[in-house]
Amino acid sequence: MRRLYAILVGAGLVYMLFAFLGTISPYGNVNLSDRVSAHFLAKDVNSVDASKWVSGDKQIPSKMKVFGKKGFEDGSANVVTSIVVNYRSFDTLGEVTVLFASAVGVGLILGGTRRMRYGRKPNFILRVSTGILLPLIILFGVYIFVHGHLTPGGGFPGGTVIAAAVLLLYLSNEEFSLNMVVSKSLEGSMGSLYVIFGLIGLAVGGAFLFNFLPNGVVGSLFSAGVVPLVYMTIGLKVGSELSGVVAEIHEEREG
Amino acid sequence: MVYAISIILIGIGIYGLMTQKNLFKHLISLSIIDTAVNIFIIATGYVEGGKAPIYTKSLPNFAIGKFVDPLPQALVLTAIVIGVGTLAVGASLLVRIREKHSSIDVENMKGVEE
Amino acid sequence: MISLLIAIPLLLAFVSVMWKRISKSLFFLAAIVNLIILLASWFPNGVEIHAMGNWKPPFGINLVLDNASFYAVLVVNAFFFLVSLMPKFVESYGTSLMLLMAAANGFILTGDLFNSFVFMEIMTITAVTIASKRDNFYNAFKYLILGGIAGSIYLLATIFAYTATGSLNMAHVSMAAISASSLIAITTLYTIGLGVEAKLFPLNGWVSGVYGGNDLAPVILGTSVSFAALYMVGRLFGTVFHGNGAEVLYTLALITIVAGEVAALRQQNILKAFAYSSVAQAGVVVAMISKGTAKSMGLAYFHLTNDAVAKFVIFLVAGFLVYNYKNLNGVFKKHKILGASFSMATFSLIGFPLFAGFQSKLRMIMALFSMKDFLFPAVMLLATLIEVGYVVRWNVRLWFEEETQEKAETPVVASTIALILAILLVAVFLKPEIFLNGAMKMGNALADSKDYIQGVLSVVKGGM
Amino acid sequence: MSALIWLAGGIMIVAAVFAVEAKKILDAVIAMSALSLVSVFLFIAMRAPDVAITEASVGAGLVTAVLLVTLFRMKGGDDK
Amino acid sequence: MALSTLLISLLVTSVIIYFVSKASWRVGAILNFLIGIFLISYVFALHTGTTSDLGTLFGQKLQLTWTNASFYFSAVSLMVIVSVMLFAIKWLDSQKYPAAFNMFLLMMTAGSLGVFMAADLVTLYIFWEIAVLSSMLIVPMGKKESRKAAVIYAVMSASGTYMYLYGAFLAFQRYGTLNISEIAKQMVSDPSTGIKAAIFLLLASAGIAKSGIFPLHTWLRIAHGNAPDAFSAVLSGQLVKLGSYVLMVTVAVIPSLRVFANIPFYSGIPATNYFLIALGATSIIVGTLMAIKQDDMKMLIAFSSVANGGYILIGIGTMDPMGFEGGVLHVFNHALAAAVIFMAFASVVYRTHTKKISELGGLIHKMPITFLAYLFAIISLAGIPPMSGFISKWMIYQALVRKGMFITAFIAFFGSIGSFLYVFRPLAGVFLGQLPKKYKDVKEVSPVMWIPMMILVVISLIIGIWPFPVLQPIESMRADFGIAPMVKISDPDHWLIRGFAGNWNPVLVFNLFLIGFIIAYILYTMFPRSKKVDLLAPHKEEGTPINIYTGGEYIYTPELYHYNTKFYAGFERMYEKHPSWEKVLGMLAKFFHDLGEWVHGWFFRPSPSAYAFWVSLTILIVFWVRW
Repeated sequence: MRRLYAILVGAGLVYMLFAFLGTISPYGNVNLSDRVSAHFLAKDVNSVDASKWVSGDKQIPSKMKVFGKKGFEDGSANVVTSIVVNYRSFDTLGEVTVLFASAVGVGLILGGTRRMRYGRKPNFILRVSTGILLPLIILFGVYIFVHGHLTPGGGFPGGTVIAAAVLLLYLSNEEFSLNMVVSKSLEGSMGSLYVIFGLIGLAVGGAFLFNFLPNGVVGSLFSAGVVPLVYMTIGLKVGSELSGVVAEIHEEREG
Repeated sequence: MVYAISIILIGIGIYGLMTQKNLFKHLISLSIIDTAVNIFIIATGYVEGGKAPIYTKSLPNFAIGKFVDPLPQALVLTAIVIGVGTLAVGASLLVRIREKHSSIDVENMKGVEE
Repeated sequence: MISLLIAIPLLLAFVSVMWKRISKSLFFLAAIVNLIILLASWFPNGVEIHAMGNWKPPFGINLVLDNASFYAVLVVNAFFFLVSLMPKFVESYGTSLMLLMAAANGFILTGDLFNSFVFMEIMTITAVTIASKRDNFYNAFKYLILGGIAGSIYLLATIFAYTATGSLNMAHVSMAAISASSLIAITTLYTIGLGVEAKLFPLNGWVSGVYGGNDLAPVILGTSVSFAALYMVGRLFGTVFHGNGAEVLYTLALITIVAGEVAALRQQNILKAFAYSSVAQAGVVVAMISKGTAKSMGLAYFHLTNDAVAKFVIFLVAGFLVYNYKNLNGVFKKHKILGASFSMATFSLIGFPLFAGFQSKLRMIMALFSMKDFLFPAVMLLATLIEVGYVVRWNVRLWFEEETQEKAETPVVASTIALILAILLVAVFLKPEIFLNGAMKMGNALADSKDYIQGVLSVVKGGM
Repeated sequence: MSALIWLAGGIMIVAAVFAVEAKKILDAVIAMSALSLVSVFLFIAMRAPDVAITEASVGAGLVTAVLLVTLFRMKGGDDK
Repeated sequence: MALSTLLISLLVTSVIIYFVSKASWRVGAILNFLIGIFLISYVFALHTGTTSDLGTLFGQKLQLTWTNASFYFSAVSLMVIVSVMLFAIKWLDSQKYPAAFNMFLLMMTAGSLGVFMAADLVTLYIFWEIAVLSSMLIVPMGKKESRKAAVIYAVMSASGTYMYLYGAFLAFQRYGTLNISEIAKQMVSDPSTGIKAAIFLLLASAGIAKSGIFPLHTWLRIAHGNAPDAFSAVLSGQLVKLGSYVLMVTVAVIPSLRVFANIPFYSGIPATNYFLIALGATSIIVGTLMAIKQDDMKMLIAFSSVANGGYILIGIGTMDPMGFEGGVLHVFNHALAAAVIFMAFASVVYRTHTKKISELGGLIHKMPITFLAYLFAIISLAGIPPMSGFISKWMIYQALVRKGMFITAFIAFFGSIGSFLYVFRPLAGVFLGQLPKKYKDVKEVSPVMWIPMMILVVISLIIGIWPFPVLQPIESMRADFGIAPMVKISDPDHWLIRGFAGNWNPVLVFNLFLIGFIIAYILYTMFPRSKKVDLLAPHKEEGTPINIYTGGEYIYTPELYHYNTKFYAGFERMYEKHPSWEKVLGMLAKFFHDLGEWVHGWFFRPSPSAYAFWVSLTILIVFWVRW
């Protein structure tokens, strides 16, 4: 009976969403010129007259070369990154905060009493291969977030990869225990650094999270102003944070 | 059609939340809904024939219709991470629920106050 | 300046993980700095925006400080400040509280739909963390699941708004021509997404468990967070969607009022009883907001302020009692000050004269009658009648029954705060302008979407 | 392309149903992880490489890891 | 001193009184009494027409004004309150919360005065709630049951109050003003009978709840019965009269005869008024019958208050000059009588610590002054000349008979006879009969306690002989309200009250009674006195005078053999299986509790699954409604 009701209600919900689908443009048939993202792609937000734009006068620039050029308001070749870390950097700060909040939450929920290791005999192959793979994985993670503004990826996947390395350490080495003080201070200082970047922007450019470093040539490594720096802090923060979460859940308490 | 897939996944997630008695399954269902919503969001930004919004050597020029919408992608990046945060808190709560109520099955949990 | 309201608690929260010991002091610091910032920018009387990273709206994210968001932020931060005065209460939750403070401020100030979703999620996660205090894990988990569903639906609504208008900026969404069916989709989803935080029936299943589970959660969630959530209801349905979907809100809210009060009637746990009362009051506020005029919204927030102040006192006292006494009979004989403030707060809740609740309740009824709404006052009065029943029962029980237990140590700071707030309630009765002016300004700002749109979108570059 | 997407969608739906209805929680977690992995394909098909990478590492990798670790912490959890 | 200043300073003083009483409650009580004396002199010095602003609410002026009605009701209230204040100076030493009692008593006084002064509906509401709130906080200071009593009192009072509030704002919405006389003016010209009737009945319901008229009368028994003993005197003597005042405002200040002239029901009385009269008549029946049954003396008089509230309502409801004056005069009579009776009971309880009639007896020898006070009070309450109680009842009968309302008149007569029965029960059970042994050391209460009683009794007696000082203000009130202003009823020049079917000369009647009394006293002294016999021989240790019934047999249930148990057994048996309204209301309360349980169980307690279900269902319903 419960299932029947559930199926009925679930089907109703699906029907409702299908009905709502009729109100948005069909799949793949989107006109970007109606959306703000056109200007993110063109990197010309500063030159758009917003009051005209909102009333329907879309000022889409003509076709132009972006890659390898200088002097745009934002320098990252990866437009998603430019949105994440520059145009909508505040969202990302929020996102970092979500992760931070959940790390704090996990710590508070699980924390308190004495800790004991969760024992499971690691096998030999895992241990040896970890020794070989670990530096590579960490390097890969660092690469991902350092190149976040050029290639797909960025702080979050990069940090996650680092956390995966820590997880691997936990699985392979019975004795291993993450140094909580180090990870916490890394997490805290990196988070503060992000806010401080924002505050520097406020001091220099008059707006929180203002991109206060010069943009280079689109497509080169040192190009996108604060973006690589921010991504680096995010990467380290997420890495240490998720490692902390993994460690927190992994370690067992007694009593 | 991607819309259809994601909507059906949302339906399944809700169905799972409604029928399952194991709290772990609730977490999994929630995660399914998250993923489905993410797919939905990306689908709203898809442009037929568009490319990934990254300027490269082979794709150096800006033009409307050439790229997919990057904004939903940026949003989804955030949404994914938020999902993980929720999940981590949920998982740690589950650990403690299991300790306190000796089960994570709604019907077998002990000492749940009315 | 505005961005500091979010940046400072956030920065201090990050710092506080490194120095756990001083997290309480940092929390206090953050609260007091925020209050100073707010006092410095007293009622802007216009729309002041702060474009993040200097990306002008509707392209970038912007914070909006108008009379509405100012009043909401002021109230929210004031409550956080009060909590921060009680270090015993905060325990190891200083970091979470700072995050919650940043999130609530961000949620209120932001002018961007997706950004508000992000802040809502931070609020949910930190709230869950706070809710899990005192091993209240199962209820926290329920809240998490419900909050997760609500978050997903809120996100879907945001995406629908984005596809319909091409932007996430509230001002732009507000002025954009959206087709009627699209508007229905968006507002329906927002009703549900916000309904969970705004405690609308039947989306509010988490409330009793979370508020009833420990002493910190109701004090902070029942005042600040619910104020933030209900502010958003007004902002979205009042300013952004011009009252579209208000009838649904109105109906749900009326059901909420009755359900909340009725459920409170039978509660044996004092925290839960007043948690349900908080549900009912949220219903009153939402119903009032859904009337959509400047006056009704102003009165809604006036009532909400009074309710929040009263609830702060009630939950503070009740939380202290529940976790220090097994049997609550006659405990106020030992804690006269706590008892007096509790009684005053509860009577304010009912709307007895001499207390603030009277002013708001009567004004609301008066306004509703002049709008020719005869149903809502009747429901409100019926709810008040039920409220009288349990409020008097609790008061009589806590004051007059035979006491059984030894006296616990009186919390000095908490008693002082409770007493001051209770006296504030009397002061508001005598001089309603204390809250009413701000609330009416808030109502005007929320109802005037034209001003909002102009204020946000005409800015060329975001200033301080 | 379209057929591939349908195939992926089909797999996802099956995985989702399996994740929801599986008798053992471990199976559910693995199905869930499979769902995430297939969704990575969808993201790539929709030209969202950033999302794909994040989903692969975070959604499929980390979430699964967190869930598995939780599951082991609870000594296999409660089998339904 | 302006009226508003007076009320506000009274409220502030009440808080000061609390702290003074914390140091010494006796000083607080004496201060209270002095303030009361001051208030009485103040009230008599005020001129009608004095107005004073209280503030504004939403652009509506809140005003106080002093009218003849305010004077009359305030004076009656203060008489009761001040005597209780005096009484309390001694009586409070048996109480647990003297400081709070003093504070709330003064606060309640302020609230009541405010109600009588209010010129608009909201001001009336504000002070009404202050009076209710403070009295509600005194009620639970009694014994254990009083806690529940407070809750029931609060809820029932609130149910009336909120209906009143709804009506007030309905009137505001329609007429754009809250001022009572403005509303009255506009209602006359308002063509819509339905809304007028709704406003009328909603406003009246506050009075119905407060003065214990039938559907909302049950709180009287439990609240009067369990409140602190002396406070019952205020509850029954004064607070209930707030309800009568509101009823008078709705019926007379709003000229109901003219407003509802288009719906006459019976002999010129509109349907709305007739509805109230019917409720009043029901209250008389219910109150009388229930009072006869009670063993608890305070509950007994509580039910008598229900019946007397009915008299007042009927009298005012007729809107006949005679009936109106009778009803309003009855307010005075009942206030004094009930206050004295409850104070007498308080004295008895103060000495004996029980309020069960069947546990008492023979206190006439121990507490003669209390007995005397009680005796005169019940004479007034039962409406026997020469006490003032007769006059008001007589006037009400006159009006009823003239209007040809014979059924109502019959019920009123019935209630009058019933009142002989029930007031006699405590008289016989408490003061006459055998003195239980355990009370053999009981003493008369101190003068501080009996003086207020005797003052009230003397006032009542004097008014019974010379009612014109009270009738004059009532007559000017009647003139204010425009109820047949030409008709003169009181005629002090000829020592007459002019009814339509004969006149009443109270002085003459008193002289006749006096002569009769003197003759009886002479006869009493001529015949030999009865001899007192101690009948307690074999059961000395129980102390219960039971051996007169036993023929050497041991009695296991002595209380059944007390002649006061089932005093009116035969009569009670006639309506043993009566339907209980209290149970109906209890069921209503239980319904709300069950509903709450259901809401809690279905929506708040269950697992996340159920939450998900409700969320989805809600979306679907919203979608279905809106799409």
